[in-house]
Amino acid sequence: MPESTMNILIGGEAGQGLVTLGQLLAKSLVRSGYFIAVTQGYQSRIRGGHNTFAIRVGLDEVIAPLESLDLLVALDEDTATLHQRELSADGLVVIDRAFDVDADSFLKVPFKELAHGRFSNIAALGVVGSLLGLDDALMAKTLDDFFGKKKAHLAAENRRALKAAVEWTAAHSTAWCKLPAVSNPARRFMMNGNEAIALGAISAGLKFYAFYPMTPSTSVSVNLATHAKRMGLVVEQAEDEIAAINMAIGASFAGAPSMVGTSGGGFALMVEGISLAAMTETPVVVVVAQRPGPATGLPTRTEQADLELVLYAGHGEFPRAIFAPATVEECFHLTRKAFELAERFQTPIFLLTDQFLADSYRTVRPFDVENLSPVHVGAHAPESSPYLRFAITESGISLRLLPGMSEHLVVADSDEHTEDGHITEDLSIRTQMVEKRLRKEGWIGSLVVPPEMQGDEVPDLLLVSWGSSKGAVEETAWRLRSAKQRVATLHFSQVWPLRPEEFMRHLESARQVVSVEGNALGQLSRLIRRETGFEIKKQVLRYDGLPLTPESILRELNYGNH
Amino acid sequence: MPESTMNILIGGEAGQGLVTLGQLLAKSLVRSGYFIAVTQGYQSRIRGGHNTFAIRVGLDEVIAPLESLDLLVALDEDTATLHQRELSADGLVVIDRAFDVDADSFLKVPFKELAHGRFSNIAALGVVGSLLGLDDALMAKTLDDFFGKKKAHLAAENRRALKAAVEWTAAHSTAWCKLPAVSNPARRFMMNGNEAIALGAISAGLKFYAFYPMTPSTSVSVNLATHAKRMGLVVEQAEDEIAAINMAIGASFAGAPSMVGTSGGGFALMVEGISLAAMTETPVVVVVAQRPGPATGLPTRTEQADLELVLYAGHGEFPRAIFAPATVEECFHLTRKAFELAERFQTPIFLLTDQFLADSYRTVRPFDVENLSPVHVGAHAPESSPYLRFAITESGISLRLLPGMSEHLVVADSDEHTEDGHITEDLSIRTQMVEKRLRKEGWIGSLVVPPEMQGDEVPDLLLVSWGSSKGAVEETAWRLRSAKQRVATLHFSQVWPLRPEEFMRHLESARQVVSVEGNALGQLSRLIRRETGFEIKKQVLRYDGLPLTPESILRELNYGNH
Amino acid sequence: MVTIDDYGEYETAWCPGCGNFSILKAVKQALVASRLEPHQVLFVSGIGQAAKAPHYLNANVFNGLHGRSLPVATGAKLANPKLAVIVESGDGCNYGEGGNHFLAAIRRNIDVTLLVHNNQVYGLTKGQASPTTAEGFVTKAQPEGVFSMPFNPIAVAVAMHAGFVARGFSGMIDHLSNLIQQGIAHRGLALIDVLQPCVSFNKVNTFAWYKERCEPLPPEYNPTDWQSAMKIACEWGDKIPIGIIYRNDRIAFEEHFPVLAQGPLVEQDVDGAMLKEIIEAYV
Amino acid sequence: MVTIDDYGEYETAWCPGCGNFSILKAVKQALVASRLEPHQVLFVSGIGQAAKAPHYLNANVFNGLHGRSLPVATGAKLANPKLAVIVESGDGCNYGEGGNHFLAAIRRNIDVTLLVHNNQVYGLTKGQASPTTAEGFVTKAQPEGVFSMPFNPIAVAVAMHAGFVARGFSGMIDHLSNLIQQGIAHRGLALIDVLQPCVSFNKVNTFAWYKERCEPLPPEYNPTDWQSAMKIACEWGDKIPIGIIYRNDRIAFEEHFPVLAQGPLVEQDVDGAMLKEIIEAYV
Ligand SMILES: Cc1ncc(C[n+]2csc(CCOP(=O)(O)OP(=O)(O)O)c2C)c(N)n1
Ligand SMILES: Cc1ncc(C[n+]2csc(CCOP(=O)(O)OP(=O)(O)O)c2C)c(N)n1
Ligand code: SF4
Ligand code: SF4
Ligand SMILES: [Mg+2]
Ligand SMILES: [Mg+2]
Repeated sequence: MPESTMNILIGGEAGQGLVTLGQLLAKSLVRSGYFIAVTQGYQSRIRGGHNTFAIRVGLDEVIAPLESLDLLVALDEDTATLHQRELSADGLVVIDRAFDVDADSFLKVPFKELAHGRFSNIAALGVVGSLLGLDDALMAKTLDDFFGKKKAHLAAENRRALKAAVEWTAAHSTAWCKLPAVSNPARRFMMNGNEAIALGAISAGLKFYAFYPMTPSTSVSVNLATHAKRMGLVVEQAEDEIAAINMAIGASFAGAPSMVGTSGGGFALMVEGISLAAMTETPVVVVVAQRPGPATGLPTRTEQADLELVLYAGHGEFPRAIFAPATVEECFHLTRKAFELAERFQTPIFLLTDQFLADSYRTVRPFDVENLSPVHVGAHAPESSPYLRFAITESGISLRLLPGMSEHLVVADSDEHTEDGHITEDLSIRTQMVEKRLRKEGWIGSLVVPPEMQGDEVPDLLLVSWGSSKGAVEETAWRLRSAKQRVATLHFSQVWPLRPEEFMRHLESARQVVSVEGNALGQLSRLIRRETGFEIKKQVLRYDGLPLTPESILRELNYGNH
Repeated sequence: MPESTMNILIGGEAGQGLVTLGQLLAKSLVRSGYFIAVTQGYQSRIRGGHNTFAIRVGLDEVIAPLESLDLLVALDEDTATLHQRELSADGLVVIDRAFDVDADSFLKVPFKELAHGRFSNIAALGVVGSLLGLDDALMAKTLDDFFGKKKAHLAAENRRALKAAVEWTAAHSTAWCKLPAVSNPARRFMMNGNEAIALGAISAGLKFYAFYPMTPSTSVSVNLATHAKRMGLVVEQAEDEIAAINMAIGASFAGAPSMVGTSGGGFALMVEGISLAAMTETPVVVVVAQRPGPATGLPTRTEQADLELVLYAGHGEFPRAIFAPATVEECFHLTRKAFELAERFQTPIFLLTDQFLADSYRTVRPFDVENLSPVHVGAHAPESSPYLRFAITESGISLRLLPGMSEHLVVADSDEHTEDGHITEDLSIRTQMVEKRLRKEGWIGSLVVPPEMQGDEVPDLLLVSWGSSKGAVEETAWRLRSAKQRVATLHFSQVWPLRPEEFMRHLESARQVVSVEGNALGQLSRLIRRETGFEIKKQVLRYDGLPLTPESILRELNYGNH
Repeated sequence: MVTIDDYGEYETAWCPGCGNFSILKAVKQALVASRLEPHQVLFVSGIGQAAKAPHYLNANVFNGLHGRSLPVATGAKLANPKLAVIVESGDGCNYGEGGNHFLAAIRRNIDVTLLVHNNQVYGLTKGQASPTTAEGFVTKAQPEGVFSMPFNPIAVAVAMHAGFVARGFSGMIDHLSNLIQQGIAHRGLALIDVLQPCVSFNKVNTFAWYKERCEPLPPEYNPTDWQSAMKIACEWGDKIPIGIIYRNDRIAFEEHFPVLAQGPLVEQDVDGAMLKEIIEAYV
Repeated sequence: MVTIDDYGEYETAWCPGCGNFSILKAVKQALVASRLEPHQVLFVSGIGQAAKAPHYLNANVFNGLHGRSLPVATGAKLANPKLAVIVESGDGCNYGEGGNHFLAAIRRNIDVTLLVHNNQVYGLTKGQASPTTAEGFVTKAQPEGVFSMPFNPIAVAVAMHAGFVARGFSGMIDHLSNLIQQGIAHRGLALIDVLQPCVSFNKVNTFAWYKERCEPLPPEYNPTDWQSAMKIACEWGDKIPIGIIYRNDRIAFEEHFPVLAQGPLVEQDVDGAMLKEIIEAYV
C-alpha cells in the first residue's frame, strides 16, 4: 500500500521548535489511527542551520522514508528553497506569510499573528493538522499531554495558538486533500528506536546502564535515566566510554543485567573492554548506534558502516552475536533477546542500529507487557565445593554464581585462567579454555533470528539488506513487483552468526542478487562471501549520511523514477 | 638443509641469567659463521617460574623453531624434568652437578666451583661453547663486548669463569659432536624482530615514536629510546595508548615520520585514533606485536589472532595496508615500506608481528645502509592560494603541506570536511570525500608485496601461511618433499590488501589446500574466502601460546613424526 | 604587522548569545598582541562547541577527537617546537574524556596554551552534566541532579605545580585576552580555564551569575606563592577569583630534547654515518 | 570468627624480597580485623605485579584490564552495595593508564577502598617509569632520565576533597594494616597509597630509602583540617609522612540511589505494573 501514503516534511532552523511540532503532529496522527514513519535530519549544532522532521503517514504500516513530498512545512525560507524540488505534482508548501517567497503551491500563513508572536510551531500544528483533517480536540489533548503538568503555564497560550490556527485554516481552506478518516482508531504507541531499546532493556531486566553521551545513542541513555528512579535502575554517566564498559562489566559480574550505549567513536574506545567481557565470560549488552565515520564524521547523520568494526572488535577470539533491528518493534524485541543471549552465553551481545532508526518515530502495536519475563541471572549455588566458575563443559557454558550471594567465591580473570578463575600460564589449560569459549558460538548459532525472505522463491532480482534499511528495500521490491518484475528481498535482522543453510538457496536461485547497504564497502556482502563463498556482484550503496529510500535504491538500480 | 641443524635449549628460572647466556651463546655462534634462529619462552613474572631460550643453529639459514632437542642446558632441575622427553636419541643434557637428577645422557658440571659461586651462566657458556667447538677467544671477546665498558669490573671475573669452564670441558670432553667448522665466517648481524623494526624505522626516517609499555612490543620502544639521542629522535612514553596514537598523529601532522608500538589490548585502545589518522589523512605506522588474547590472555606468549582486529580497526571506512613480516630481515624492510606507504598514501599502515618473531634472534646478512633512503615528508608549497589540504584528486591523494613550514595554512578535521579541511555538513561533499579516501586503496593494492609461492606449481598439497609462521611451514613442506610428496607453500607477508590475481591460480591448481595459522579461527582463510570465494577447507591451527613448528604442523597433518 | 583582520571573521555554528563569541574575540586579540602570524600558530581542538572555535579564525588547525587534543598538541609541539600551539576545547573534552591527558600534560609541562571553554555542561550533545557541573544540577540525563562533586581544574593544577594556572571569564574580554597573551608567552603548559555561559543548556551559571561573582585578583596578589595559590584555587562561591592564580618557572618539556633546539624534526636529516655505526654494533 | 587462615596462603609469582608480600599480609590482617569473611569481600584489580595480589588470598576476585579496576569496582559496588569492594593495583595501573578513573572515583566518592601498591615503577613490564617515578630516574625506556614531574596522588586527592586519603609503607605492616582497616570502615572512596620497594627495578627507592624517611603522623595531627592536609600532602623528601592525611564525611556515591538501600540489584524484581504504566505513556 505504499502509494496511498502522504509524506510531510517540516524544515527549519534548530531552535525553532521544529522537533516539538513534528512530535505533536506525529502523535496526533498516531492517535487518529494512522501509521507513521519519521525521518529526522539535523545538524551538529544547537541553534540555526537546517533541520528536518519528515513524517510519512498512511492507513497501513509505513515501512520506509520517502524523498518525494506531499506537504512541505517551511519554518524558514531555506526550507522552501531547498526542498521545493522534492514536492510532488499536487504538493503543497505551508509557509509563514512574512517570507518573501511565493508560488502557486504555497499556503501562506500569518503565523506570528495566530501565535501572538510566540509558538509559531504550535500554530503550524493547527494549520497542518487541519489540512490533514485531524480532530481539533484530539490535537488539543495531545498538546496538553505533551506539555504536561510541568509546563502547565504554557498550556493555555498554546491552546489559543492552536485554536486560532485551526480557525484560520477552516476560513482559508484550500482544495488540498485530507487524509482518509480512520474510524475507531486502535490504541497504539508512538515510539522511536532508542525508546524501544530502553523499554526492551527494562522489560528484560536491565538494572545497570552506563554511558558517555554520544549522538545518536544518547536518547537511549536519557530514556533510561528518565525511568531509572521508578524502575529501580542504576544509570550512570561515566567519565569516558572505557569506564562505561568496564562499569557495566563490574555491575554484571556482581549480578545486575547491564548495558552500555554508544556510537562508533565511543565504541572504538570500548574495544578492549569487549574482549574483557568475553574473557571473563561476563554478560553485557552493547548498543552501537551508527553514524557516518571515519572519526567524528557526520555526527548527526546515519550510516551502516560499523558492522565489521563490531564483528571483529576485541583482541583475541571469542563468541558474540550481533542484532541489527529493522524496525522499532524489533528494537524492543531484539534488545530483549540480546539480554537473554548475554545471560545464557555469558559473552558480549550487540545491538547495531543507526541514527535513522534511533530517531525514527513509528506507530507501534502495543506490547504484551504482562508476558515479557525478565532474564534470570546467575545459577543456584552448587552444594559441593570448590566452585569452578569456568568449569569446562561440553556446551562451553559454566555455572555462573554471583560474588557475595553465597559462600562460594567467584573469581574471574582477564588473564588466561584455570577452571576456578585463577591466573595460569599452563598452555594445555589455555587450549582447553580457548575451545570452551568458542564452543559457545556454535550454540549461539543454533538460535539465530533467520533472515526473512519475501517475494518470489525464484526471483529475477533478489535484494539483500540488513538493519534499518529493510523497509526501503521491501518497498522497492513492492514497487518493482507492481511493475511486473519478479523481485524478492532477503533481510537480516541478525548479522552474526550467520547460518548459510537458512539463506543459501535463496541467493543461489535468484537470477541476480543485489545487496543494498548504507555503507561504501558492502560490508554484509563481504561477510556473506566469507561465510558462504557466494559473491554478491552488484551493490547499491549509500554513504552520504541519509537513510536509504525506495527512490535512491531505484535510481541506483537504474529503474528511474518508479 | 634443516636436518643438519642442531637445536639447543637453555631452561631455568627468570633471574638466573638465562637470557644473557642465550644471547652470548647465540652471538658467539653468529660470529663463528653459523645461522641461528632463537625462540624465547618466558612467563609473566620477573623471578622464578620456567623460562626457555632455544637456539637452533646450522650452516645455512635456519628458518623455523624445532621441538626436538639435541642439547639441553638445564639451569634448574625443572628444566631437565620438563624437557627431557624432547631430547633426540643422541641428545645431551648439561646440568649442574649439584642437582639430584641423572641419566646416561647427562653431563654434570660443577658450575659453582667453575664460577666461584657466581656467574654460573657464564660457566655454562664456556661448557656449551666448548662442546659445540667454538673458539675460546671468540667467546671471550663476545663476553667483553657484551658487558662493555660499563660493567668492566665484571669482565675479569667473567673471563675467569669462562676459562675455567672451557678447561673443565676439555678435560672432561665427552664424545658429543661439535658443529662443523666454518672457515672465514662472514660478517653478519644477530638481531631480533623488534630490533629490526626499530632500525628499519630509523632508516626510513622515523623522528617521533610514542608508546605505552606492553609485552611483546616493549623492546621496539626500548631500542628506539636507546638510539634516540644519537639519531635525533623524540621517543616518548605516553600516559596511555590513546595518548600514544594521538601524539603520533600530532607529530606526523607537524612533519615528523611517526610510529607507535603496542600489542592487542593496547591496540584496542588505539582503534579510535586509527580512524582519526585515516580521516585527517595523517601518515602513521602502527606496530602490533601479537600475543594470545582475549583480554590479558597470555601476555608473554605468541599468537596470530589479531589480523581481523587490525584489518577492521576504526569506525567508518578507509584504506590501510597490513604487513606481516615473516623474518627478521622482513621486519626491517617491511617497516621501511610501511613508512613509504604511510607518507605516500597519508593513512595508517600496520606491521603485524608476534612475540615469537619479536624475540627471535636470527643471523642476518648486513643491510646496505648507504642505499637506504629515508622517506620524503610533505610536498612543496604551491605558489597559489588558497591551499587545499584535501583537494579531491583522481588518485585520492592530496598535496600535503606541513603547518608552520610555509605561509599556507594547514587545516585538518576529524569531522567530514571541505577540500580546505574545514568542518562541513554538506552531504554531496561527504560523498566525494568518502570516494576520494577509498580511491587510495586501489593504489595501495597495486603495490602489494605479492605472496610467495614455493615448490611444485601443481602440488598435491598447498600450505598457506602468513607472518612469522613462514619458516615452520616451508620446513614442513621441505620435509614432505623429502618424503617424495608434491607439496608447495604460499606465504603472505602482506595480508592486506590482497590481490587475488596473484595467488588464485595456486589455490585452484592444488589438489588440497591447507592453511596454517597461529590462531583458532583461521583468520587468513576467512579473509581469502571473503576476497576470492575460495574456501580453504582444512586448517592447521595453533593457539596454545607457542609458535608453529614443523613437528606441530606435521602432527596436525597426520604425517606423524617426520 | 599582524592585525586582527589577518585572523578573519567567519560565520559560526554557535547559538546567539553564547559565551564562545567573546572568547574567540579575546583569542584573536591575544594573537595580535603576541605578534603571531596565522601560519605560526597551530590550534588543536577536540569535539564540542568550544572545539569548533579554531574553524572560525585563520591559523593552522588540527581538530581531532573528543578528549584527545592535548596528546595531539604534545606530538605536534615535539615535532615542531617553533609552532605556537594552542589547545582550545571544552570542559567535557579536557576534564572528562581527556582527564588523563590533562594530568600528563601538567606533569610534562609541555609548552602549550590550554584554553578550556568551561560552560559547566556538555553543550554539543545537548546539556548533560560535565565534570565541572555543580552538584545537584538537573539535566535530562541527570534527572535527580548531579551526584558527583565538581572537578576543580585550578585546584588540581596548582596541587600538581602546573607552570601557569589562570582563570578567565568570557564576559571580560580584555582581561581574558591578556591572560591568553601571557599564557602564550609562558614557556610550558599554560592552563586558562575560561568561564563561559551556555545560553542553551546552563540556566544556572549564566552570564549574570558569572558577572556578579568574577573578580580579578588584586594587583598585589603574588601568583608565585604556592600556599596562597592553593587557597585561591579553592575559592568558588559568591566570589570567584579570576586572573593568574599560580605560576612557576619549571623547564618546558621540549627543552629536554637537545634535538629540538635545532628546530622542526622534519628539517633534520637522518645521520647516515651514525645509523651505520648503530647497525654495525649488531655484528 | 574469621581468622587469618580463612584467607589462605598461596604461592606467588613475585620476586623474593618484594614489598608486595608485606602488603598482602597487611591486607589479610585488616580483613580479619574488619571481621569480614572471604565471601563478603570483592577484590578488583588491574594488571601488574600488584594486581596479582588478589589471587593470593581467598575472596571474590575480578582481575580485569590494566588501568580499569576503578570502573569495574564502581559497577560492582553499584550492583551490590553489600560487598566490601577493594581495589588493589599498581601505581602505573591507577595513576597512569587509569588516571581518568582515579579523578572520577574521587569525585563520585564511591565506597571502595583503593589500595595502590606504589613502587614508583612499572614492575611487570620490566622497569619503565611510572607516573610516580622521580624526575631524572634512569630506565631502559628513559635512558636520559625521566623528564616529567612525578604525580603526587595524595596532593591531588586532597585538592579534590577526597573523603579519605592515606599513605602507608609496606615496611610497617601493622601501621599499614590499620590504615587499610580504617579505609574499609570509611564510607566512601578511601585512597591508601602504599610505598612498596621493588627489588628488581627500583634501586633508588629501596626498602632502606623508605624506611629512613617514612614517619607516622603524630597522634595530634588532625586529618580533617584541609589546609594542613594540603601541606602534609606535599611533603616528600627526607621525611615522608605516613598515616591518614585527610578525611571528611562526604556522602558515599551509592547512597544517592534509593534503590540500593534495598540491597543487591539482582534481588530486585522488575516492577511489572510500573513498567506497564511507563510503556502505556507512549500511547
Ligand atoms: C569518543 C567520543 N565520545 C563522545 C562524543 C560525543 N561528544 C561530542 S561533544 C561532547 C561533549 C562536549 O562537551 P564540552 O567538551 O564541554 O564542549 P561544549 O560543547 O560544552 O563546548 C560529547 C560527549 C564524541 N564525539 N566522541
Ligand atoms: C592496555 C594495556 N597496556 C599495557 C599493558 C602492559 N602492562 C602490564 S602491567 C603494566 C605496568 C604495571 O605497572 P604498575 O601498575 O605500577 O604495577 P607493578 O607491576 O609495578 O606492580 C603494563 C604497562 C597492559 N596489560 N594493558
Ligand atoms: S549550546 Fe551552549 S555552548 Fe553550545 S553554542 Fe549554544 S550556547 Fe554556546
Ligand atoms: S618486579 Fe618488583 S614489584 Fe614485581 S614482584 Fe619483583 S620486586 Fe615486586
Ligand atoms: Mg562544555
Ligand atoms: Mg608499579
